[in-house]
Amino acid sequence: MKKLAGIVVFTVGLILLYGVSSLDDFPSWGTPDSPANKSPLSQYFIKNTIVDTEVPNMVTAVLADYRGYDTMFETVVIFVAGLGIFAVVRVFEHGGASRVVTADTKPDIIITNTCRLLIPLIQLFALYVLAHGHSSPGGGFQGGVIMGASFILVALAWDLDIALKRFSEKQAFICSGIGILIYAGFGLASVFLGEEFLNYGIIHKILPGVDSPEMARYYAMLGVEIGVMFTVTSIMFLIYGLLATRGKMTAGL
Amino acid sequence: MIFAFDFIILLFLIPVAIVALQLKDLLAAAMVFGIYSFLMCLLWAEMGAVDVAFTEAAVGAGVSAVFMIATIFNTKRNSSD
Amino acid sequence: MVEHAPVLLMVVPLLAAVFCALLGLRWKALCLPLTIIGFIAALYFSVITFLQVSASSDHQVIYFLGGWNASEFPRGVGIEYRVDLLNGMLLIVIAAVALLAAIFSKQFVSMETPGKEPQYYALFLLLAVGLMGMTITADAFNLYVLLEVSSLTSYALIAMGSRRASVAAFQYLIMGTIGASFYLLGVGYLYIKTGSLNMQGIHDILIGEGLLESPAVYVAFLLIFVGVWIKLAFFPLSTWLPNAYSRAPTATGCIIAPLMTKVSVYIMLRIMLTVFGPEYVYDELSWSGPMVWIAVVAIIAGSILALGQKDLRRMLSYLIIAEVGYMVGGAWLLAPGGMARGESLYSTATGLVGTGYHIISDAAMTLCLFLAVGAMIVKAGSSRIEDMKGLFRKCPVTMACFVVGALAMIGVPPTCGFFSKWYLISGAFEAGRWEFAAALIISSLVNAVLFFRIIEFAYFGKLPEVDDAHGHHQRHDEGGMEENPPSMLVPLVLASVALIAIGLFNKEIAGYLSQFLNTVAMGGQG
Amino acid sequence: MMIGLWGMISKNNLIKKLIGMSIFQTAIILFYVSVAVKSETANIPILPHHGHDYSPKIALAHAVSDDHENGGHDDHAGHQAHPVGPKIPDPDGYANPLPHVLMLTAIVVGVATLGLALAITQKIYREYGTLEEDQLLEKVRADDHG
Repeated sequence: MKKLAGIVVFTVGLILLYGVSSLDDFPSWGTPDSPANKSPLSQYFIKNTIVDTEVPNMVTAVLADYRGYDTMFETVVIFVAGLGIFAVVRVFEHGGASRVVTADTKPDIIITNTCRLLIPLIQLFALYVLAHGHSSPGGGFQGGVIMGASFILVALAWDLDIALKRFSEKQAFICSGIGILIYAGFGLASVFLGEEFLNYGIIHKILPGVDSPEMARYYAMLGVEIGVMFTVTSIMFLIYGLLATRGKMTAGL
Repeated sequence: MIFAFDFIILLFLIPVAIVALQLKDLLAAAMVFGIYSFLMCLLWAEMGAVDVAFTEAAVGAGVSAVFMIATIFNTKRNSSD
Repeated sequence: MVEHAPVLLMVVPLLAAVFCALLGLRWKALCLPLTIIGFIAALYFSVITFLQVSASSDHQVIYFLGGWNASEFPRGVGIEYRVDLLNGMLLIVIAAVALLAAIFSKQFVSMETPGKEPQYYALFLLLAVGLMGMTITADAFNLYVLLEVSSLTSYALIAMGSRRASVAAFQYLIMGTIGASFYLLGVGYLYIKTGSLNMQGIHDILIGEGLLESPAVYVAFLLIFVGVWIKLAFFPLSTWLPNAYSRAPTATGCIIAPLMTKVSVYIMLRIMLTVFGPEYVYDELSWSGPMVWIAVVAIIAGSILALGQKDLRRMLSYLIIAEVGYMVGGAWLLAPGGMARGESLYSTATGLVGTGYHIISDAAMTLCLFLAVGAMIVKAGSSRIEDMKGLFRKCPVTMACFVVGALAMIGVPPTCGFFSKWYLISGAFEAGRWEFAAALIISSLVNAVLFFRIIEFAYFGKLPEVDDAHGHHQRHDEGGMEENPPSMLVPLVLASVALIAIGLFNKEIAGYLSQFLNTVAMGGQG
Repeated sequence: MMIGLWGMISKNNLIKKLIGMSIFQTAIILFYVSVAVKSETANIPILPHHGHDYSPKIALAHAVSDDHENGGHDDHAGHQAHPVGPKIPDPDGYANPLPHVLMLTAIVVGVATLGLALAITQKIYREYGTLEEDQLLEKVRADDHG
């Protein structure tokens, strides 16, 4: 088996090297003249994001607007992971034959107090990452992961039960669903207003205080990112809870 | 965007990846995998992909290491290879 | 609303899935109706889409998500949907198969995965959403995302099953991730050479800039195809499939087995015809010789391995591997150099018509057989072939449907299996590939042996005196009938009717398919 | 990349396989990111902040005129790395944003796959009590026959 694996890996490596080997065919590292960088697509994105969407961070704009449909399914992937992990490991019987793993030490005072100090800051930072994702790196996904991590930190410093009291399993599910509904809702809103799915520009007709399609795109992207954040936050926490307790959702790490 | 710098990080990456796979102690392997993710994130940030690096820092070095450790905690810590 | 049908057919089941997961927390009984409503809506919209496609002049409907249409912006700025005659039909098939499997699953879900019905149905819906999205999208990266949606759901759905299912699911996950990663890597190579992610855009650049001889494009082709072959369980890469399919919960098997491999075959066709184009695939590469041989080996190996199986579902899984061999072989039948000689795809590609036809009919056949086997397992209490004794007397309708499915698999005239094999075999003759035709015929014979053995067991075998496994199960006397509940019978009967219907309408379907190939041959402008 | 693939195929322990899988995926992401690099000239793909003097309408006019003369930037690449005010960004001055977007999605997909795989691993451990593939396969085989 190991030899076979070695042969397979070696062959694949050779094929990959063959692909990049010939110098006149494969663009060299970091050149701005490679077909990918010279293509009208990439140039269009760099030149026009600010015109089309008023968002200085091109990555956010491309992510949430031009290729917003990908991002919607990216959120769905996260949702699927949450549902799937729940479906695979969640057990409902209480007690039972299997060994219950518990962290038998009491919450340490230094750790809990540090966390008390840190967690509000982390959550604030998560919100900042979300809201400022339009003009600096960040966005709904990163914000969501950081937010989820703050809940995980609660569970690590104290106990999962305490974390669950603040953000229960059911609430996590509901939040994750709401996230996708927000995203798809923006898409459907533009369908009902007579444009293509996820064509946010048209939303300026119903958003108060927004008069141009560009600003509508700007705000719709923010809305969509909030949806992503809802889903990611709750699913990250849910996955942690399920993995750390073997699906019992009580006690554990 | 400085080739030499990228190259140095890349040189670090390869042994770290091998070590992450060869360690018999899974917990240590997970930690080394966290280091790998962090180096990768550094590399990307240096290459100008700040958003990707940010995500990797949050996801690879943070959350997925936590998931892995949670699983290892609930299963077995040592591995045969 | 009508012009949004291509996207609504995805979004409505997606919303149904979310509501299923949310409302299911409170009211579990709502899940199944929600699922069925979602699939009926998807079916409705896919029929509308198909009608639009067949009514339009160039036989395709293009939908630009986010309104980034190709007339004002460079192609590929946004994500694009492209529905043509083949995938229009496939969408209807997916929605219909999913609907029938959902109705069928009513009995099993509460039995096999107690307490997790909402999650189950939500994943079920999302699996169908992922598959429909893979079929409809015209963007190479969007295809990857949707591929992962459908594979993650199927890993989870399989792993929900019994204890062995989790091992099978893990193997499937590793193989599936390798496949998807290869695909992603291949798309990366293509992107670096062409700078586009839109399938038609990549094709135009490949042809327009004469990149067909580039080694990077060759490597991209290789990587994408190995990735897709892992996904569609083409013979040497198919070790994960029998375990995963036969260990999955019954209802899961009923949706994954008919759809997963067929959609992957379609993806292969799409990449061959749209991304690289027939000029590259058939003329530039001269793979057609070895590929058909591998397909022959796949067919023979699948059939022989199926002969050795004692478990009914495992046997069907091996047959799927053989069927995949049919389709891949059919797709590669075209002799190299045909394009250069100026033959149009339309006149020479009976093999391709056969492949397209077989995707549709095989989805229906596999659905029918898996549903029937699921129903039989309930009655017999196990999935071993010996335990099927006397089932004809117990549940004649189920068995009648099973016989129809078996006949289709063997390829007996009024059913669809005959016509798709007919096109495949005549394609093989046209291309002068006798070995492929021979393999098809041998495999049909093997199928005949396999299924008649089961039918014989079920028809002539005596019921065992002592009921095994289910002590609580009331035993009637020898001639007593114990038919399955209507929630199982209705989809089963519909599926077998569909088998015959697809067979009877063979002229129309083949006509659509050659129309589709005609569009491809003209370059699919749009 | 090959290290990851090797780990995935040849390692015995299931968690090791998953680490290999993650390494493989990050390596692919590295490939995409390196596609986007423009070594000499490029900045991160975020436009500098602009004040109120920015007007999209002017930019739009520029965009229309700019579209007709593509490829004309080669000579003075790098000079416009920091455009100020109502100026169309120079394509050579910024890294290609598209691969970055794709890779954000790929990372997310990767972590979702990892989570699900770990869940399945836990289930396997619960059922069979081992994570070594050879022992696992033996137990599965014993199940099949017994």
